[in-house]
Amino acid sequence: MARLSGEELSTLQDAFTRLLADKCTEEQVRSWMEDRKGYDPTLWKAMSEMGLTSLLVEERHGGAGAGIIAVERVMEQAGSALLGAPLLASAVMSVAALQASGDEDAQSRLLPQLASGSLVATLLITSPEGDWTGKTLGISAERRGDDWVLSGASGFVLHGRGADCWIAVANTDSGPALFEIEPSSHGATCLALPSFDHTLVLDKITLTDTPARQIGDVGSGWQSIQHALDLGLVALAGEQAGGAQRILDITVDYANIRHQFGRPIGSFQAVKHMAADLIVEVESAISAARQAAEKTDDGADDAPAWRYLAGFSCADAFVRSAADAVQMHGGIAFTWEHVAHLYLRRSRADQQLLGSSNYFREQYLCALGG
Amino acid sequence: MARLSGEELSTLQDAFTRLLADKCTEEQVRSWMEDRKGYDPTLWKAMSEMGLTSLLVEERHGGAGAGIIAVERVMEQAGSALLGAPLLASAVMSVAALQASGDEDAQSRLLPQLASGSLVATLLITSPEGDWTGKTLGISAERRGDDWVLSGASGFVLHGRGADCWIAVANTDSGPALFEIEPSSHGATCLALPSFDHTLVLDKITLTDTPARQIGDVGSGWQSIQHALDLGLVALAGEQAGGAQRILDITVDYANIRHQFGRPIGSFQAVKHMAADLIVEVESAISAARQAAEKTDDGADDAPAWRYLAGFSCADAFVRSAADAVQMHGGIAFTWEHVAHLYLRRSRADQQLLGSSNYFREQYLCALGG
Amino acid sequence: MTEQLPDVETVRQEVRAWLEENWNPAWKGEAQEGPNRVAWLTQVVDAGWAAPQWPKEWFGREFDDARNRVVREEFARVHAFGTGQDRTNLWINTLLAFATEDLKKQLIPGLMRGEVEMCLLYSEPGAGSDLAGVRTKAERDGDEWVVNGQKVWTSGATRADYGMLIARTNWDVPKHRGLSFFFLPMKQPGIEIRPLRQITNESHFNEVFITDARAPAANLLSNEGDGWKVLVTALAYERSYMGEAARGPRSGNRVKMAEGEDELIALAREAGKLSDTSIRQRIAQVIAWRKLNDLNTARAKADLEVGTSASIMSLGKLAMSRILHETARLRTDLLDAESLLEGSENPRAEDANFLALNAYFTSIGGGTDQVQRNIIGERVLGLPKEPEIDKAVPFRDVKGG
Amino acid sequence: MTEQLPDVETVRQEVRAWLEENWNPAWKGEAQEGPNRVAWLTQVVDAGWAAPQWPKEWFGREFDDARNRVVREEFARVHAFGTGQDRTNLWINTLLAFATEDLKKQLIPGLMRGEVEMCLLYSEPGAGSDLAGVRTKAERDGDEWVVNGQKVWTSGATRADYGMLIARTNWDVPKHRGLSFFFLPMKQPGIEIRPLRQITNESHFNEVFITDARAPAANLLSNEGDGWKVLVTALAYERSYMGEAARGPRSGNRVKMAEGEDELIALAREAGKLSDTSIRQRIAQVIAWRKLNDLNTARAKADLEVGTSASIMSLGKLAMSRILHETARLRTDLLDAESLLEGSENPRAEDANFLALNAYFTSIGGGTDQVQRNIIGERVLGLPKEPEIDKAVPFRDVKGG
Repeated sequence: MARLSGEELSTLQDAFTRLLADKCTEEQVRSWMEDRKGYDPTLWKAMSEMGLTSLLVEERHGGAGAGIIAVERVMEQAGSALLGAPLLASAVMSVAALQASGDEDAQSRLLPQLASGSLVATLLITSPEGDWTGKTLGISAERRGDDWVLSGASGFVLHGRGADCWIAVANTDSGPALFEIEPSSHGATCLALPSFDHTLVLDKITLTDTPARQIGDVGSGWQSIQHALDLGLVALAGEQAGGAQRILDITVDYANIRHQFGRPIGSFQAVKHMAADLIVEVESAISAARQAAEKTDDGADDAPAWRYLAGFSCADAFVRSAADAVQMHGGIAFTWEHVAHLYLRRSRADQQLLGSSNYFREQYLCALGG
Repeated sequence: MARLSGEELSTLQDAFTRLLADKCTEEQVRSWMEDRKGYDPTLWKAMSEMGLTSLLVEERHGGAGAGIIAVERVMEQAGSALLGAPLLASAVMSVAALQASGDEDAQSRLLPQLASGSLVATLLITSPEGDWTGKTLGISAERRGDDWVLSGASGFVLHGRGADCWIAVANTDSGPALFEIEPSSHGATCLALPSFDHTLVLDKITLTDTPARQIGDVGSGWQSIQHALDLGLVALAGEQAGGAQRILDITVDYANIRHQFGRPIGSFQAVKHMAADLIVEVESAISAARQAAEKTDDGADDAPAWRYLAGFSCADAFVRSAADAVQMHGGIAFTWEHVAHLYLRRSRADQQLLGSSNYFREQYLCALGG
Repeated sequence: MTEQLPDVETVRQEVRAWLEENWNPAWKGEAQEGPNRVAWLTQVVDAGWAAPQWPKEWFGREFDDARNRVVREEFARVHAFGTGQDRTNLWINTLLAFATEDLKKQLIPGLMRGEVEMCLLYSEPGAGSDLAGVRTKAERDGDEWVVNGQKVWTSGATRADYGMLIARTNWDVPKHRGLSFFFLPMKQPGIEIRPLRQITNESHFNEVFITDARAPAANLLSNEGDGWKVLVTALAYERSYMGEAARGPRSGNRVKMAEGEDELIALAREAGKLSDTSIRQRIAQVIAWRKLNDLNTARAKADLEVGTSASIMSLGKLAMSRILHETARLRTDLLDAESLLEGSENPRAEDANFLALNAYFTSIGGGTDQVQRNIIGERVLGLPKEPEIDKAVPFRDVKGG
Repeated sequence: MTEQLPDVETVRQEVRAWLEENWNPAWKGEAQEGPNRVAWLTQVVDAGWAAPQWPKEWFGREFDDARNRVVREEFARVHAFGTGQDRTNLWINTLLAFATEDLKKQLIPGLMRGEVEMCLLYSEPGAGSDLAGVRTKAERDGDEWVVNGQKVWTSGATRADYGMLIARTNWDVPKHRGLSFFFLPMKQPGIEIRPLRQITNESHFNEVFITDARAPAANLLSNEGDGWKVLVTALAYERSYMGEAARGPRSGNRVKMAEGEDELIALAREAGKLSDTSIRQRIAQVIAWRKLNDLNTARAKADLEVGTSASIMSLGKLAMSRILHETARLRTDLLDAESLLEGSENPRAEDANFLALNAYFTSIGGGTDQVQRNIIGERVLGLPKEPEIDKAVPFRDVKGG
């Protein structure tokens, strides 16, 4: 892997910022909210052309091989703009699962398409109850001659309805294994879940004797998923840090211009001190997300601890920033038309998306030997 | 029991307030801190003459029979003035233990003296580790013919060194029983404990084959202690509520006169809003302590829940008020000479004296069926 | 006034007998609206039970506190509504304090009978925490006032016959001194009402756009320029009546609870987290806050009745804000991934998410927590006010936005 | 200046060789005081390692950042002290920025060699958060200034040869404009030093009573009336040097910890509470805050080195305040009744209680959390300042107390 230089990263970020300012405005985000699509394919295409979908993919499969450090930075910007595109689901987590599977055939077949953005994939990880620990898988696989069929259900699938390829972890007699499913296959149905964050595309997928193609070694399926969750958590932390920073910026801007009692409200200590406390959280979130990315990229022994730390610190910082932002705005942020609740909804969703803050705090303490 | 009328209670409180203003000033409290005595016998005598030591004792034993409601109110004032006298140990908890013991003989012998304040008693409840649940008693009793001898140790004994009579709960072959011990008896030693709250007189008492007089029924000793703990908790809650209110008053007064940046510091929202949050805690503590007293006096089914609620709410309100008071005063409260840390020390002690806030929160939830 | 009042027991017998004869328990859900509401209220008014403490002129009996309480008790015993308007009718109390005799005669009967509906026209987009900074303008034109401006957070605007309006009539004096208070007729062409979509995706409130709307000169309360005084009184009435009207869950979902058990305990049990000490500590704490707030309020009311101060009355809203926000956090933490969802098929998630958003109704609406802390600090604790830079400046020169 | 600098590797070899020859590892505890301190510092100064970035006039080598860092690295490698004075010597940097040539020549050599001791005379009983409100007065009398007033929170006052003093020299201008900054000789009759007993029952600080003490006119830094400017610069030096010097437990007690394990985890295990999820969540959180604060500080320093802004540097003190207070609470909760005690026989309680009190050293000392939030809000986030009512008023008329 070749980390991007600071300069390359800046260039990429600048380009992405310009793209988001053009194609991921609040108005556009709201229109995707209404139709519950989460994003616009033309934006996705532009992102792909910019190389954003290829960051994690190795150069030999047509990717940039830039690794998780670059992904984390890019996700900060995605979070900042409330982007709902399947960057996390497809370009991060699906790619990571395939990489960890060690399945050369699947990799050369799928990674180039994922890198170019021409294929959108997503992972079926948890049973409909929502559990990212692997303890309860919702899908079982059964051999039928040389082939496999899958049955069961998976919940909280990111962009299930829009994906061209589903990658599921399913129980076999020899332990969990990965499977590739075509969404149009026999017995496969996709039900839209009513997500509280309307920019978040979540589905429940049900399979009944659905044919699937096995990936990697049978029995090691969960390790691949765990790798995807590890990188996904770092990417999500970046999204949270970026979202937290943006909603704080929005609030500080408002506190500078909104006048009450003849003064900008930001001159009142009640508002100013809330903002001061928030920037501690926001800067900490940025530190946590970037540290988790670096440690993960290094393959450091203590990388899991740093990921758990990012897992709850970034989630909590985003929720608190968005929640306090509503309070600091006052009545105007109690309206649907104001952007603050979009950040609040996203932050609440992100706090649960791959596991809860309380869960990650517990894992963190375990990782520290406690 | 005859509850005091509102007017009687007011008269008593006014008299106590005047007494405290005269004989329990900060200067006097500090002198008792230095010699670790906690109080002045002349103050105790005056309190006794005022009837404060007799409130809980039935009229037939020479008391006022005013009950725990009056005790709670009086303790508010004691807490307000950082009084270190053995009101809680002797006039509340020892009296309550004797009352619950059902031992007519011990009652007629001891209660009149406790009511008049001529005798100071204290309870030996916990092993040296500090445990108010009765799970581990530190003292064992053994029959020697018709007599009993006690051996073992008890920690965190309030006013052990100054008491004329120790009442211990000890294990017997038939379960816990109460015993009366003369401090000068064979094998009894009293070691002063270095309490963090220098106004708090705490001792560790060790007994070796010490003769003792049994009280009440063998086997029901812990029930008597539990009753003492129940009433003690209500009284302590009163002390905490009163202490919290006083340190908030002191802080508000200071915020009105201390100027920085050409303004009284209380005009800054940072200080004003801390005070506003504190008065919610302080008023809640007063409500909690008084409610616990009334429900206990009523013998209501839900009295335990209300006592637990008071147990943590009053403790936490006092600690938070005292802790924030230091912060709101700034540098001056970082000096030994300023009174704020005396309240902070007392509040931290009170928070652990009969069980911790976390313990009472847990008990509260259990009492609610959770 | 000099007549002898009937003794308390006689009052009790009379009102009890009257209720037995006239009240139909089937109507008890109609306190806010319903087909029998106006007819029933008319009966109550005519019988002199609607506001027993008021003079006969306003359908009262000139009762004292004790007798008045007996009437309330008897009504409450059978779940009847319509009495106690002397304590709860914001509109009439405001009229009685500040309106001309004509306006009182014109409006009070209909208000008491529920025939006349009202709304509040206070807040503006630019005047939220700072109500004295309103920019809606009223200008005298002969026997009328012409009103232009925009109000927000008005509930019941579409049904209302009148709105209690605070508007600026003088721009050349400091902000508190240039305000006037009106009963503005709402059914007229100059009033345009648009529903406001809330953060919770509901519409309980409206924006009201006022363009050359007209109010008769007689609908001015007190004098021109005295509007702030009228508003402060009306707000105090409102706060003392309202108590805490925080909404609970909206899903209608009921978890299985043991007798008297708290819903949070039941939810934790359902989620399999009742043995988690971290959750247990938080549930105990938030239930405690709720109980303590109830106790504080009860103590404040008791103090009020014996005539001393009721400083802690004003703490309830701030306390409730913390309770609601923490309850929402706790419910969310009990749900984990389930909280990602919403809607009637996901009632627990619907409730947690709704409460998380609707908690701001209490922490922002009717004065933010921050403004509330100012009020408590200044009025309850007696701490000094901040320097007010716009207090002495002609409003024309005050920076807004 | 125009000389060619030696290359980095040459520098490394030179300093390493020099240290090997001269440094005695047994001296490493003497950085603050000790019998060999002055002799060693003198060697370091004479060899040009004390402040390599400074000009030769001040015993420097005119090194750039990279070479300077190499010197620091080599000193750190063998735990030697005495270099880096260009980055950490508050007194000299202040002199270099504002003193006359004479005063610099007089004091800098001794300061570098540790022969001259210093203290700070800033805070006053009436000027804590509001440092510009000091009332210590300096009046010109011929070639001297005569100083009267009281300072507080001065550490090292009894050893100090000079104190950096902020005093008022003009009462007829607004507060920030009437201040002047002096190097006040401390060894003179007009200086009375009394130890201040802290909340922790220790005495690390003093009150300094100044009565007709005298400072030579040459000891004025910058100009009369420029004191605020000098002070702000000196405070900025101080903050950027100090980092976080929060004290840990004082009992010396060490709980048994596994390799690399956090002390809180070990304490919880010892208390039998490591399986309590409520305790676990809190321990994880407070460790996280500590790690994040370290990361933030490292990120800020890295930003500084590449020349961009370092706004987050100023967040550390506020963050540390929360860490210390919560750590103390947590340690207390781990102990239950044991926390009622203190003293060396009860080391865990001693630590918990000491930390609970000493946390205020961070949350109050060097600017309260509240002042710190103002600074962060205004300087980092760019929020507007509050109206400052005493800013334009002659100080004579400002209300103090």
